[in-house]
Amino acid sequence: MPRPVHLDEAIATHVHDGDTVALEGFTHLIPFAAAHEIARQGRRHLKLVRMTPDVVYDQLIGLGVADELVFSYGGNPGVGSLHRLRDAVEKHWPHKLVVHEHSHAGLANAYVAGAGRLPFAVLRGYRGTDLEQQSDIISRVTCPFTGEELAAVKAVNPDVTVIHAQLADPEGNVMLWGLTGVQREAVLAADRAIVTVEEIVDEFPERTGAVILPEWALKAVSVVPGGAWPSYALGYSTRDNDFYQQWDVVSRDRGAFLAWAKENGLEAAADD
Amino acid sequence: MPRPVHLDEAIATHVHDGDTVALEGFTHLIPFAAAHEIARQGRRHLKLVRMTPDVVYDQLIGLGVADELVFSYGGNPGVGSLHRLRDAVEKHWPHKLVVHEHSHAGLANAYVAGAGRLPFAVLRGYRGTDLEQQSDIISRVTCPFTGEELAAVKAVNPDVTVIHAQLADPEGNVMLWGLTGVQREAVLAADRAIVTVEEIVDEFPERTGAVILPEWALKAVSVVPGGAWPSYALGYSTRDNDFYQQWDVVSRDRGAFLAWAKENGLEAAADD
Amino acid sequence: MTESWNSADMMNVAAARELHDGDVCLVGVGPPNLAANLARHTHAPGCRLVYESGAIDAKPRRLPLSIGDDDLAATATSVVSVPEMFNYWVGAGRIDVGFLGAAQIDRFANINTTVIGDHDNPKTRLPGAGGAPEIAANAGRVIVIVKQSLRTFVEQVDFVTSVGYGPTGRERQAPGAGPTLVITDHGVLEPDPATNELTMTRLHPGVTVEQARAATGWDLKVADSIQTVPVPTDTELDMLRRLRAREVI
Amino acid sequence: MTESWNSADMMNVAAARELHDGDVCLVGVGPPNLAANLARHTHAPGCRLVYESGAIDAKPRRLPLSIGDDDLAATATSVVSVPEMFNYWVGAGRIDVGFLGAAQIDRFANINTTVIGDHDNPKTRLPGAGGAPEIAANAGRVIVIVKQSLRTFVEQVDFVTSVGYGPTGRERQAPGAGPTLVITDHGVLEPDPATNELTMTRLHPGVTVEQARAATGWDLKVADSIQTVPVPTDTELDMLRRLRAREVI
Repeated sequence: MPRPVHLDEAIATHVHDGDTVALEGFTHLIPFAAAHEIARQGRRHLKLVRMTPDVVYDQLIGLGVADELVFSYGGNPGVGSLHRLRDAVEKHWPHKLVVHEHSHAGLANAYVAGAGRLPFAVLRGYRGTDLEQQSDIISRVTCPFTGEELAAVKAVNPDVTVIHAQLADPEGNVMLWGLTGVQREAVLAADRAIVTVEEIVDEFPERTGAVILPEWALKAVSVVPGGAWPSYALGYSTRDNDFYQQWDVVSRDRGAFLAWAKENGLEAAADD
Repeated sequence: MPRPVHLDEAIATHVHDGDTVALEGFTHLIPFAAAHEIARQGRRHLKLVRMTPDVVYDQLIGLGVADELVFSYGGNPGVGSLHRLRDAVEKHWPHKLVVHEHSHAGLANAYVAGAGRLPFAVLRGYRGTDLEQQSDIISRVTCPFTGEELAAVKAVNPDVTVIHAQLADPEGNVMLWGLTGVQREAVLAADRAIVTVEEIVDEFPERTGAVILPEWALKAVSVVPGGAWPSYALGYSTRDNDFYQQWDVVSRDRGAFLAWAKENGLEAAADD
Repeated sequence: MTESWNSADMMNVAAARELHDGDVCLVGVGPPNLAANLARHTHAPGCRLVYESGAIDAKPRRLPLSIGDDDLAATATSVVSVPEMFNYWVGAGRIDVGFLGAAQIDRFANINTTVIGDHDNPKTRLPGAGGAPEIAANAGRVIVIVKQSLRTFVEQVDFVTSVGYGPTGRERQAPGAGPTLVITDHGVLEPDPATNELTMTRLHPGVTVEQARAATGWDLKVADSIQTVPVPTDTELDMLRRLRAREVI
Repeated sequence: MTESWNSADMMNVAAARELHDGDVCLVGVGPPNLAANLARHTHAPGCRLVYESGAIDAKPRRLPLSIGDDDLAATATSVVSVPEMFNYWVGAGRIDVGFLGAAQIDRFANINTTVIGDHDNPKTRLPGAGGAPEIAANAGRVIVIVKQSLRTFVEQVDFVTSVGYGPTGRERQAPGAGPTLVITDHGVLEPDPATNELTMTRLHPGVTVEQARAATGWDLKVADSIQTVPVPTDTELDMLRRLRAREVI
């Protein structure tokens, strides 16, 4: 089913205004090229989900793509703040961003529940934190055997999940390895999954720790070499740490950010 | 910590009368050699846990090792009945065996909860079945977000889990691949884990789908080539289908079974 | 020349025919294994075989002897753990067709594979649930393959291991459609659209309604316009025999 | 010859010294990363570094730039998914020592990394929870590394992201022991055994009690017999600089 399609076609077909969209990749294999295509096509009012918003969502938020954000850690890893995220939350620029904050364990388990099509997941956490005040996504359940009270998180089921992977095979099966984060769950929790890959090979190599997703669990596969830049794809590229450092400068200032967007053909939207 | 020890020492140190013991390996990598050592050392009153009791537990049950059995499918795969299991349940020979029957999904999730040190797990299943009458291990919970009622299973946390794997490295880390079943969860749910391996290698090869368990999560590693016979270790051996067929004949008859046990140095215990 | 065949062949062939190209099919031991592989090697080369042992898209080169056959892992697109298989694939409703067997089945397709007799003092201890309860609940549709006899087709099952349509046919609460077909050595039964009562809708060639009734422990409902299942083709029979001989195909 | 050092060096060295050989240590970005790798390359070569990105027993050859550094997966004994990391390793209590940072911390070691100001209209939106709430709850012991100032050591945190000992020091309900040490650029604080109130038990060389009090937003409790932390050794300082320079070690 997912014979390679161009990325613009994959995004146009599967990502719609107002969708809940997860672009996953925990510190590795972050689908930047797909994110840029979503911005380029002018999608609006997205509810973005991602454990670590990272620079990729800082860009989308600054570009006005998102109305809401579900996340668990919103920093520029190893650098500092995400200035576009902060500007949207603190000063509502380019418009207000509503945030839903999980812990890593909480959001990871929300995807786990989503992948299993269960309405919630149970974990040992959150207890006594103010995060529990978000009662629409975090609650408690009582163990029917021991009476112990535990945390419950509401399942996350994105309309669309996008990930970047190293390989696809000619049938459209996909393989990723290295730090594979929560991608398996994010893909299986979604209604529609799109994967960009570095390349297509006849046969997958042996790779300890690899995740393989069968083509029938995916909607589209696009070949986008370097699609994770400035993050990295193990075996193909290394993280462009300079870009992450420079982003701190570019993103601090609205004008510099807008200039960056224009230069890269990612027009920041007039706010609506 | 788990520098290779002889199997007899591993079993003597870690498996005690009355323990809850899980020998896992779903149709592959079944730890037969360790099971035989448990019988040889005369362990009694064990509560055995295993998704698929298979011939390995048929032997242990016939030898009088077990008082209770937690399981989800008790057949001789591809052949028929487990006659020693049936004799123990139906005729109390060599003594009564109390059985707790899960579905595969239920027992797998009971190990998942155990591995995460949670008291229970949630799944979509069991509803309307008579299996639900076992209210000490199967119950229901209500989703705090949607109100939906789901099945809950009580966690399984064995005192000891034993598995067979292909490889250990010099530090005692363990690697297994092929059908890896529920072994990761069974090991991590246990208080103490013992692993028999085919061999020790300096460095692990790349193997897609492999499970690697760090040495500090294990109590003992023993080198037992062929330790899964008559089941198999992918890359090392193939399943001895003839043995599984012959077992149907041997195990049908108490006398034939006792003769087999004696021949193999696995004295069936006088019942106590 | 038409090869000869028996009722077991017919049952397997009839089951295989119900698999469609592209179906994701959860395969168990025994007849389902034979039927699914027969389908894949005849009319449904694109059906996807999933084994509860963890193999997704297994393409066994010869008939697997058990669901743990080494050929399954070797030829699968992906091998996953058993918890992942049940949570993310079976439980999540990604299986289009699940095959089940039965030691007892009642008129509302409730299935017993646990005990004959009393649960705590059984006459016969059966293998137990396995993956069946969740397959019965969550597969898009369920095909039961079982020989029809007074021993298996009973008024009331001794124990409900897997739910069909519930005690009176109206209690099913599950994401999947339930047992939409029961394929026996006599023919095919389907739940009545209004009542979910299993109704004989097709007979295998040479089988009579009277024979089917005599092999059923309740007053068997028969469709007004009962069909006859087409005889096995030579292609089907030939492949069935090659699979049983465990030829590499 | 003794090398010169500053308060940040002292803080990292003091943190590193708290790791013991054999400890399973969950490492976060920033100072914890530096401290854990310093420990591993000095007195605790057998400590096991776990990164929440999925790397178990990572042995990075140079200081990782982030928890997603490619050297982590390449040198780890095992790489697991993020759900597995949190469910089977962190949540299950397999972590002996967790390091945490803080934007605000109160006298009962409750931690805020979410917002400064009102939650819905914050003055400063901070990065958020990350792995901290479950590390705080489930690690055997927690070491907080944070610079001591009126901005960070506050009478009341604006938001409780991770629980120390609760609002009055008596509300902790979690498997782990909680924050047993808070290591700052001024010295070390430990919860009072009776009340769980953070108590200054050690000062870094050259730091006075008055300086520590002036950097604390509540009436700081000081141990009767306050100790002085030994100055960094040349070995420690040398390794700290090599790690910061990202030398391959």
